[in-house]
Amino acid sequence: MGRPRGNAYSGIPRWVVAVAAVGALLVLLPLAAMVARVNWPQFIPLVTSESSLTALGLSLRTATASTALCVLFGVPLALVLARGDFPGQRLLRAFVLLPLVLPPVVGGLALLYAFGRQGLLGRSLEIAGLQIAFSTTAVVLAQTFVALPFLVVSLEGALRSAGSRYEAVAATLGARPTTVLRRVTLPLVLPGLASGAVLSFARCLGEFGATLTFAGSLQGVTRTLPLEIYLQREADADAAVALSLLLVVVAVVVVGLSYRGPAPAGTGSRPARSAGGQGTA
Amino acid sequence: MGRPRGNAYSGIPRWVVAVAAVGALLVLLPLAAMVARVNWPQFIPLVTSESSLTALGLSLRTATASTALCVLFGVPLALVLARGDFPGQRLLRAFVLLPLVLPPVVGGLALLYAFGRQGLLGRSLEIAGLQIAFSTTAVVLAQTFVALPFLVVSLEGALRSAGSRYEAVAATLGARPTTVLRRVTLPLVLPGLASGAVLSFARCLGEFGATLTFAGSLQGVTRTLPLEIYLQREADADAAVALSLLLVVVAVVVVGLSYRGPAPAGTGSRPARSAGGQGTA
Amino acid sequence: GGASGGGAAGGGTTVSVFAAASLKAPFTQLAEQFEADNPGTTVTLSFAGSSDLATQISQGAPADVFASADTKNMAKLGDAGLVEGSPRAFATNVLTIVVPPANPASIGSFADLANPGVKTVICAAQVPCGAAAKTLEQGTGTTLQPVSEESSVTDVLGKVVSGEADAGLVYVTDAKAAGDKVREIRFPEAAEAVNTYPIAAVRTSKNKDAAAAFIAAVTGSEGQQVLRGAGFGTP
Amino acid sequence: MTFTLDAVLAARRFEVSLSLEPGETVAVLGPNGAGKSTLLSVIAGLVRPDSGRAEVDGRVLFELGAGMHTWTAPHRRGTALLAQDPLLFPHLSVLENVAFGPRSAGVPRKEARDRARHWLAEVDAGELAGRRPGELSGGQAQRVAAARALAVDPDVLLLDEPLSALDIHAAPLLRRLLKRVLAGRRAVIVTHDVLDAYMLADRVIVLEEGRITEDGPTRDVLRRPRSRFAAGLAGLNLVPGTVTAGGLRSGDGLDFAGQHDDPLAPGQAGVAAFPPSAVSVFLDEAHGSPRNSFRVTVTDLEPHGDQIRVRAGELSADVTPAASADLGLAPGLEVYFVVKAAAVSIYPA
Amino acid sequence: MTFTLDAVLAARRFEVSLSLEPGETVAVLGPNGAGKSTLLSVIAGLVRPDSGRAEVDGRVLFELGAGMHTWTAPHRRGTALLAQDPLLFPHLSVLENVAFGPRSAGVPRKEARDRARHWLAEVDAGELAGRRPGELSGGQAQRVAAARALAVDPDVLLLDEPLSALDIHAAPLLRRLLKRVLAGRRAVIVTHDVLDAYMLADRVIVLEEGRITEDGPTRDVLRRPRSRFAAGLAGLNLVPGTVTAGGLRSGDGLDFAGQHDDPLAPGQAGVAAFPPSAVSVFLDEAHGSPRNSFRVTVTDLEPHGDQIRVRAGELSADVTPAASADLGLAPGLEVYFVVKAAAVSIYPA
Ligand SMILES: Nc1ncnc2c1ncn2[C@@H]1O[C@H](COP(=O)(O)OP(=O)(O)OP(=O)(O)O)[C@@H](O)[C@H]1O
Ligand SMILES: Nc1ncnc2c1ncn2[C@@H]1O[C@H](COP(=O)(O)OP(=O)(O)OP(=O)(O)O)[C@@H](O)[C@H]1O
Ligand SMILES: [Mg+2]
Ligand SMILES: [Mg+2]
Repeated sequence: MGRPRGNAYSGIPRWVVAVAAVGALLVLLPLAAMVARVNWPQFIPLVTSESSLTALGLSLRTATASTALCVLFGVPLALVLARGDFPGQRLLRAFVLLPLVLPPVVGGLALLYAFGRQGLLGRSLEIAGLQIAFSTTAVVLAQTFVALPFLVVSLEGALRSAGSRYEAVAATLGARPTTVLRRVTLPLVLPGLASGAVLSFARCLGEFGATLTFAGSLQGVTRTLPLEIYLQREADADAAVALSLLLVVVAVVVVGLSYRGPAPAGTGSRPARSAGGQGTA
Repeated sequence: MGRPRGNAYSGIPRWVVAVAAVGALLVLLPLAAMVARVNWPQFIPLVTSESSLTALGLSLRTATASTALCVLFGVPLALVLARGDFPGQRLLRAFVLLPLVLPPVVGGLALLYAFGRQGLLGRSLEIAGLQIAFSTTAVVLAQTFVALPFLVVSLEGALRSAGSRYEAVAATLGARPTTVLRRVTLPLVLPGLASGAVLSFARCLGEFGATLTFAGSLQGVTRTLPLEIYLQREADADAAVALSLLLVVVAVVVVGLSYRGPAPAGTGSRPARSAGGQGTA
Repeated sequence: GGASGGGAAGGGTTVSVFAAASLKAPFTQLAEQFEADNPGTTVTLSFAGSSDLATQISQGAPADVFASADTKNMAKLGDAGLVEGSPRAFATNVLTIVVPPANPASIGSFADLANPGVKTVICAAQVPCGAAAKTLEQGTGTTLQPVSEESSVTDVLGKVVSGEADAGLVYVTDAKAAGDKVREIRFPEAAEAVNTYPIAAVRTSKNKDAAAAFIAAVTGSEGQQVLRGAGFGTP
Repeated sequence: MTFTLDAVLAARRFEVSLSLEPGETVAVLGPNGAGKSTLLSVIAGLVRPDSGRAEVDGRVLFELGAGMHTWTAPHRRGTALLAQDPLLFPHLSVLENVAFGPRSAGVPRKEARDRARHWLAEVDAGELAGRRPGELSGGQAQRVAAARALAVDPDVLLLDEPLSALDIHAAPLLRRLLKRVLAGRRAVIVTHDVLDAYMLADRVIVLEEGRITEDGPTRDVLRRPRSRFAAGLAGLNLVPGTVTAGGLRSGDGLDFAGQHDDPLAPGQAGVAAFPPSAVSVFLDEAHGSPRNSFRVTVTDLEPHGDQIRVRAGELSADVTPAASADLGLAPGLEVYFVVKAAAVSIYPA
Repeated sequence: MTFTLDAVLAARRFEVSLSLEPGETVAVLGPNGAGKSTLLSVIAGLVRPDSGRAEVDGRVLFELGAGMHTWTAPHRRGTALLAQDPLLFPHLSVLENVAFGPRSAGVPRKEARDRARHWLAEVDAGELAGRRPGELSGGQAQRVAAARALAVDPDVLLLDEPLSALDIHAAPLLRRLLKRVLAGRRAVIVTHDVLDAYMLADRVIVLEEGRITEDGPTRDVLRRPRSRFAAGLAGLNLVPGTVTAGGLRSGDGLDFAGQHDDPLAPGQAGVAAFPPSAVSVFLDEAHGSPRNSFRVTVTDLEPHGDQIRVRAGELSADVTPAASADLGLAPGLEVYFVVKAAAVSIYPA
């Protein structure tokens, strides 16, 4: 006897709710324990210290830029992987997924080998007057490298789930592939794109190892909040916890504002013809 | 003049393919650079050393266990978040996403504060004879903590995209919510579940910071491959790269085998009625 | 599933040693020797940053012996009442300059690090090697303009090995371990900032005797010889 | 009254009261967007009304409104819905789709499949059993969806335009099947086709803009429509009687030659149906091919569109105004109503 | 021949050759699963045949087979498809759905919206403009989908069962609209309704099991069906002629009284259509309400189901065997064919 509040069907078995509660506890308990440990009198000066605020600002700026790059490159990659049909597709997918498993520090090394001074492209880049290492660009590059697969995987899943029926209809109405992409495909997979972007942004915000290895750690230039936290921890674990809380609050605000968990109506693949059984409320 | 090989519509604008190629390069180039750097004569003895193999075995065992836990808790969480309608839903979503942004080391600290000997639950657990911290259990717990949001976010996106029309139909045919879940909901969002599980597995496999902090680094017990790589790097970065290659190969094999990018036919929300325009090939 | 660390394994005694990551090579060798000298005793080694280890021990990690790379983290544990007796210094380490083998910035002395255009990488002040660098800067009156302040020596070394940086300040042990991937440039001022490694038994240890034996082995002549071989100095 | 429903859903301007006797089948007619599908969804439990109450055999399906929150989940209502869209589960084969209902009711797999095969054969889709829904044509999907709903064997069967998308051979087949299945079963069937309403239902309701504007036995509503919408439906002549070899003998002893829609046994109760437009009016008996010629007395003349509807007791004929004037038709005049046997359909009652 | 198609798709046992003159509309009839929707999808470029060739006005749509890989993408074909499923874009409002085609063709936003509003009004769905597709009923969605396809103004219009799901008022409205829009336009329209085929198309093809079994002018195919399927369709009487005030005067000078389906101007070319089952046969002229009584000579008698089809030149009547025997019908006999005006529909030719 469920009691949906809207007038649509939603039958969640009760045991599912129970298990979900345990799962939520698994995540919430450590967070609560962390909050309980914060040394509040010390908290305000610590999080408002110049180094913390600089690091926070840098983190937000770089994570935003990296997420934008992830969307820029990830959407086409996901499209090609989901809709394309070419030899080597599975291999490409596997490779694009690799940064997921690479320990971030090693990812940073790989980036060094590619874009560093002595790296594959380093010579050419240096001739072009581009110096990536130890710059904010390096931070963005590192974050993009580790976060790109998150966007690609989420979006590819959403694209496959959505199917291509509406795209086909749009094409028969005379829409060019680019128009179809902009006006049909992307709006339909918006929930998937949103979760992918949120995942990427979060991954960028928390990125540590690759940045440290590839970009270094200099206040205001390459020392993002996680690097700052790591350093603070050397002095005082509690200080690190307090700073982390700052990161968490920022993340909750940003994620909470941007990712509303789009309403089921108007999403993906709900066919236009209503069987009358799908209320939108 | 696209040339779909199957007989379904798939119109990818050409510029999308070009951007995707650049995106792929962004990921492939560092990987290639890394492979180029591997010291092959040193490679075989290094990756077949006892400590490496022990670490690899531990990594695979714990990542598998953690992914199972992620699925166990993540599926109900995603269901409740996607289909439920209760006060505090958005807050719960934001909290479940938090481990994404927490620097892993801080996540490890939070876990210690919760489940450590001195932690919130530590006392009660100790009385119950359970010592979690610094055991293999701790590794699994740490990995589950950091990887759970990946599964939840991907799956929630897929669930929202799929909509609940088929679930409603199943209910009118007399299926209990549990039956609907098992026979309709889960099969329909299988692509989303698969990508979520892959992401979680990958995140577990690469997990380093939280494990180090919460579980320590003890050969055969808590020293997973990323921790081993970290240690090797202290001595010799090239050794770390070589070991990472092992991790990468394992990941490609596991991911390649388990995640085939399910065929578009029979997926999610393709309505049953065919407009004739959706070939399955 | 695995057994929890610490405790007895296989009927024999187990000593759980938490040691700073920079001690990996000598301690691994030492542990083998110790096991050979004391049949039935197993040494399990857990390596990480000193502050990580200190945090773990204060959170109840089953350690018998703690070997720190600095006195600060040992003192932290001491304040928490977790150290048995007083810690003993068993090794020292001093900073040295490392440059890529080609030495592109032609570094010859500590003062050269401050030359404009030289990409110098040092440790951040929060970590021991960074604190030592600060001391040197003050002592020599040189002000470095590093392009990066890393959180560990390994990261400094990594930047130099990869050729990203022109020079870096690392410990002599690190320079030694890196072999011919870097060129070491010793400088006399280094002696002004000596880093001391203390070792102590952990109060909550259940194998105090074995712990004491291991500490004795490290501080004994045989142990010192191994440490010296890795580049450490004698305290 | 063993099924009663009262429901208000403001967002769709829907406000309906309805009750069904045991074994009664109701047809719902009405324009697009009138609320027909909404009605079925409310009964099935897929749409939650703002307020109202429904009960079947003493079980409360829902009771909503100020302070009341009783709500029975769809799967416990004992209803099965064939929605307007087939919505076959795309990941299951056709056979598994049809077996889904029985499986959910706890029928063992093998038996459920046998049952599914039976119903697939009934809708003439037996050879599609192994296909995926994505490989079906529109009409094939529609038939499979019908089989899936029928296989549930529910207390109340809800059918939303079950005969749309079917070809000219499949539609009569499914119509006959439904006729058989619905006999003695509580069902609500939405249709745009009067003949379906007449053939399949005991009663018809007309929905317009979310409200019931007609409600009554099918024959009465079709013969004497009061709503604008029902008036647009053909005003069929319906004559009850006993089936004979070549047609039907009415209660008044008139013999109607006609087409047997189904194999019918002489002697059983039946109805002859034919549209007024098929009836010609003659002043004298003429020898021609039409098998049916009845002497009747005109009781009434009324305009019907641009025709004149000539009523003679229970029967009516549509003629052009010119013909009416030509023949001098007026109430009280004795005339012959002539209908070709080909235009008369005989159904079991 | 400005549109030609040859296509083979083995997986669906589909093998069709078809050509269309400029301005010609073809109706496709056939049983469920015959390949009607597949045909439209192949033309629209949504399904890729294994081999074959299609060309419109000299442009090659596809040319596939051994070594040939020419393929024009759907959006460059100048076709617009109204699929069997409405498939309205769920994230766009009704108005934006209809404006999608013009927008894609580069029409400025405001003008595209005006055009969309025009077409929505044409299908009597103007008041739905602001809704989301999820808030439409089945019939409403069907109408909006029709408006969306029509708004594209394509070279070749492809319509898959455009009139299904519509209520009894909406269906004739849309039928008239299509009649107007299809005049002089190349179109392929799939239907299960003979009357639609007759009214909307110049030519009809019957598809059975992926092959064309009938192909010809609508009147010929409907009057003299050769395939089993077409035989099941009513064999309509179709009389061309000139529209008069009360009906139509045939080429032979016969006057047919009938119902004007549309406002028709006397003098324009038209066709009178009525089913053989509506024709009664008399030996003598009788004075009755039927306005149409023609003296004809029986040319042929043939069984048609359980009836006898009496042919007299171009006209035919269905009578029961009993009536046939009773009247002594035989080729050469002079009889009167009598049809009520109410049964005769007059269409523009
Ligand atoms: N999900 C929805 N949200 C809001 N309004 C809706 C929704 N579904 C349908 N409606 C509206 O409710 C009214 C009733 O719709 P319903 O689907 O019941 O009509 P119907 O009688 O089945 O029509 P049709 O013959 O076209 O299938 C219509 O005006 C429709 O636009
Ligand atoms: N995606 C598909 N894959 C394989 N076979 C298919 C697919 N879609 C349809 N078919 C099959 O191809 C044949 C032709 O289907 P099509 O949809 O063209 O029929 P149709 O004539 O439109 O029928 P209807 O009147 O039921 O809509 C059918 O046998 C059908 O089962
Ligand atoms: Mg409806
Ligand atoms: Mg079709």
